Amino acid sequence: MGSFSIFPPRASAGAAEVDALYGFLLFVGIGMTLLIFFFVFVFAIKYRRKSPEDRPKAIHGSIPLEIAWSVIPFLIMLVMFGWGTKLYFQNYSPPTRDTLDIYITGKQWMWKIQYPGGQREINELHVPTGRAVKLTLASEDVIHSFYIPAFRLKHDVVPGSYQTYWFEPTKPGRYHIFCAEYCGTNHSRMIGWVTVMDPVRYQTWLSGGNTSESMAELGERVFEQYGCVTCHVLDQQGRVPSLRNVFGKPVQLDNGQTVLADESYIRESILNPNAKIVKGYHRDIMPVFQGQIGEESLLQLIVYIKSLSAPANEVSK
Amino acid sequence: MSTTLPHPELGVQTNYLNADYGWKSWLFTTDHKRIALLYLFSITAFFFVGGAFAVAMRVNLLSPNGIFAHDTYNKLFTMHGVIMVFFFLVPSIPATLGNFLIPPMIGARDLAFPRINLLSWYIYIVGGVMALTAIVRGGVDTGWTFYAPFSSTYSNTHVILAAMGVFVAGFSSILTGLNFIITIHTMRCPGMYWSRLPLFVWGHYATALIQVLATPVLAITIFLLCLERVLQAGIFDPNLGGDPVLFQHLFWFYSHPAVYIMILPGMAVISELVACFSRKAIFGYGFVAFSSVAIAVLGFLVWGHHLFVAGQSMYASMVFSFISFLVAVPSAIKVFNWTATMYQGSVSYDTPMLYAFGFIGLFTIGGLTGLFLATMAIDVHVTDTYFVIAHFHYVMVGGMVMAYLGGIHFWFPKITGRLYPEVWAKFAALVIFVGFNLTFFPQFILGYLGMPRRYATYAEEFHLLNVMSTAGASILGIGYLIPMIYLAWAWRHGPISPQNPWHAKGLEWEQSPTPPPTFNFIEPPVMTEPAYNYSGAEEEVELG
Amino acid sequence: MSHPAVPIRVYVGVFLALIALTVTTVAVSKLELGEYNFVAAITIALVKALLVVLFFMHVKQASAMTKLFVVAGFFWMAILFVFTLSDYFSRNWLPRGKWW
Amino acid sequence: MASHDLALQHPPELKHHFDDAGQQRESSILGMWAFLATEILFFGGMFCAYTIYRSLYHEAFASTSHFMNVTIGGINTAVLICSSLTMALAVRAAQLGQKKPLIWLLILTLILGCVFLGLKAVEYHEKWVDHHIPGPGFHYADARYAQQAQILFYLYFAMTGLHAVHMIVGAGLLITLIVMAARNRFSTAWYTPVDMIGLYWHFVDIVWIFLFPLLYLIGHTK
Repeated sequence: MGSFSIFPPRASAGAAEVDALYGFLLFVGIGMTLLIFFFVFVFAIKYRRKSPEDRPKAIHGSIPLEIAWSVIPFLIMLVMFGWGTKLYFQNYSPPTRDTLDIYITGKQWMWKIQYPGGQREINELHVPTGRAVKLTLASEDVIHSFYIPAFRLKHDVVPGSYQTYWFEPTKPGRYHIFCAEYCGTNHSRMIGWVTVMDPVRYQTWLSGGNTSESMAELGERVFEQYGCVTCHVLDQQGRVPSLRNVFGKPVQLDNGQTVLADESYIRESILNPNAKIVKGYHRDIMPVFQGQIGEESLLQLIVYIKSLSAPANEVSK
Repeated sequence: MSTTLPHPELGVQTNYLNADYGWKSWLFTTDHKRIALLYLFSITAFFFVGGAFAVAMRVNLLSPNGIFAHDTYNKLFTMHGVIMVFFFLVPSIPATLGNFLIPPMIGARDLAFPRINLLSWYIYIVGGVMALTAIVRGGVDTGWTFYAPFSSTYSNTHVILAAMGVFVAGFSSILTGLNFIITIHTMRCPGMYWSRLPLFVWGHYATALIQVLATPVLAITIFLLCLERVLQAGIFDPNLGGDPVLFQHLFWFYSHPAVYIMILPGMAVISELVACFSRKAIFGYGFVAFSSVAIAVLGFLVWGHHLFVAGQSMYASMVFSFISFLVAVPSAIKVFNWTATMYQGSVSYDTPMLYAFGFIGLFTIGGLTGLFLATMAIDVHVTDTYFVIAHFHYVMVGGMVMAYLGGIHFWFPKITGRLYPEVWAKFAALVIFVGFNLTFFPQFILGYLGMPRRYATYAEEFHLLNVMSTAGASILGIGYLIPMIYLAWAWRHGPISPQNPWHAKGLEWEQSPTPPPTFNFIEPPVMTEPAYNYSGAEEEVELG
Repeated sequence: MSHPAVPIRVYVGVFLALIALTVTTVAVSKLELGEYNFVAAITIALVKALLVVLFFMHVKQASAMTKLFVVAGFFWMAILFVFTLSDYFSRNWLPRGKWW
Repeated sequence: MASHDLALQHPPELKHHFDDAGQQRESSILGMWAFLATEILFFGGMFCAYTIYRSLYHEAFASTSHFMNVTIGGINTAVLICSSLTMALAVRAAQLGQKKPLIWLLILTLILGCVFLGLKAVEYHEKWVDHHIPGPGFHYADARYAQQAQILFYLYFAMTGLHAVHMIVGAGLLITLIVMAARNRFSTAWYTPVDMIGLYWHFVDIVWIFLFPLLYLIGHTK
């Protein structure tokens, strides 16, 4: 062990911001603790019992004091609330464009990681510096939590839905991945490493892997395998909505609502197509795929649908 | 205790302990004081069972690679949590000290429903036996939170038996709370206005509100979970269309308010101790009393802060975060008022007051680290790490157990009619304080460094802090054994206590004999002065 | 009870109202009202429950404390509903505007 | 109970620790309401789960209404309302000290309760025959909604099942009351058990008042 620190490695811009907030909280917390300890000590010593007959006069309270020590802490806490909320929304709302999307599937007890280029890894995540990386998290069984202390980020990986968060790595190195939500026998072995590399070395690393097909190409195969292609003929509006240029766009539903076509929406529309019907189309045309497609194939399928909307920049290699 | 007061030989008087003999007189008693003792002994037993699991856990964590098999460790922390939360912390102060003291404090002869009181103890024992049976038959490994779908589908341990034990024990808690509420409403003696209630009673009133209103939701949640485990119909299983986050909502609707079930009675005890050992009326009585109720009510509105990273809506998280800060205000009010109570007082350093000092210090740290967890961006990093473990042990063990021990020492003469050895007691209080901090302070650092909770093995860099923590735990363990020994000794052989060894205010000391007779009072009690009238003022000014 | 006995006709009147409301709720459920079917069903059920609480359970004549207990039970159930549902209904909201 | 050292001469039904009958009655009634508040939250948790799944799986839930026996459900609602009336009248009879009407009204209430449970059993049997019991044997005609309908049936059985358990407990309590009344245990001065069990019975009725539209009448919205 090298030098001892109360901070884990700080490898992203967001981590520095969280640490700054933590520093503020520590300052306030230690300050308050010292204040209370000081008064307890001073009162305990100064007003210690001098004779068993002591009968000190009663003091029943002071409204101004009560108001002061309610309102002042509350105002300080408002700062904590505002600052913490801002950072929280920031870390959990990925930028809408130009992110490096990586797909993570948790299962007892490993992390399966897929890159858009088709590379796959187990318990190892490689990311470049200087680029917004967006993780899409899925689980095959129980709830896990994908935790990277160096980025000060985690999110539960909830089966049946996608969760996302994002970060921009700044410092090359190898950092821990932990599963932070108890998931059974080998919970504490459901760990891995995230390797942050500079962009040039990252490109070299990407090309080093033996990948035959990209995620989108794999997804296209799934698309054919499940017979999606028979109805969803590309570039053709028929009984079913076209899939081109859907991803990332708002979609009008038949109940008047508008939703954003993100990963969660596509997922729901595949597994449970009647949940949200696009305006102008009929329900009950598409079969239900709940329980039919594995999480990894589903992710590939979604990347394929994504690739139908993204102009070139999404497909690396 | 430095008391050399001449004491009347109360031992020959009839009191609740010698009014009747034989095991039947205990197991079929309806006397709230005897039921309190039944609870005291059973809770102590569970405390040491839960403590034994904690010791085993700390031993395992001496080495980064662990010592026990992973499954064993998973069962250890689950059973530690289940036993400590549901069978020690929730009933601890209310069912023992509360049960014993609320009637004499408000001038009543018993609780409103004595038979229901006894029933609640039997229910508690049935629940406890079910949980222990689950342990003996191989244990349970879901964590005390029983999160679905792991608990409902994937775990192959005795989930149903353990969960039903919790379900059953919940009804014991409900009945205790119900009894307190009705007793406090209807059984106060002449002159015992709400504005004169001891803060101990106010704290228990707030606790009882939570017990009555939150526990049924836990019961139904566990019921749905067990049914799901039998039927596999999918109500919490996403593969079948269910939503696991719903389980967390329902679970925390009880379990967050439940942490206030665990801390409010501790605060209630501390208010009594600080007033008595400072010989002062509590500073800001109205604020302290009202803050208990405010904590109880606001405590119901914050459960979502356990779900900041669980897939809850970010907007809902924002609301829950805000209210979580709000609930910190009444807690802070209490700490400030206790501190201010000592101002210009006459502070003595008897053992109960040492525990009160410990409580104020450790609860301050526990409460302030709660703000870290209410701050969403920090919570994302430290939730489900040792930071959370340290935080709630500072509140539950540093707060509640300190208050419990302080209360046990304070009312030991009342309960047993005898005095405990003061030197040993002070020594034990010191050992517990040191051991506690050494155990749990390193865990704050571990948490921010990123060590997740419920890990049987851990990364090499966390080794040093874990060893420190285990060292502290061994000191803490010894610290808890010392009071066991000298209190058991003093129960039989301690010097006879006068009626009011602390010169404390309150009906239970001033108008009820020590130890009390079966119906608490010889003459019907009357409250003739405000609470905590330590200055002996004839006419009291309007309270703040 | 500290209050005088309630005349039988009050009980019978409440009973008839309850039966009438039951028939109404079944009838209304046959109509096509969209989302309002649910609203109607819940409203009728609330009215029925209120009738039972006020008259059969004598809360109308009960002490203020009893009324407070009744209201508390329903109020806490409302807390459970409002906060849990607020999560479900806002889960798909998109973050509005930029936070950074 | 050590009652020998008690100076006060209490009437037989007044417990030793109460000052007077008024205090005792007030405690009992308030205690019953506190208990009912816990019952509200007990069922409330399930109603909350129901509301969420209904909003998520609106159509699947609606599709199950074809398999709900509205006739039996409706009759059972009427039966329970009748039993509430007889219970309310029984409390009134107790209050006025009319022993015979009290006993007969209690018996009538008990019979109506048993009718309800009998019809409930018929319904459960229908579900069994239709393979609508959640679990491995569950089968649903409309494959699109099979999983989601199973959640509804899960909630159906959990809610009506717990309600039925409350009815059975209530029936047991009624029998106790009938026996007590027959043994002249009640008087105009003391009939608290009748009053309290009445409250319980009405509460169980209220639960059903909500269960009926929520479980049986959801089909025709769209």
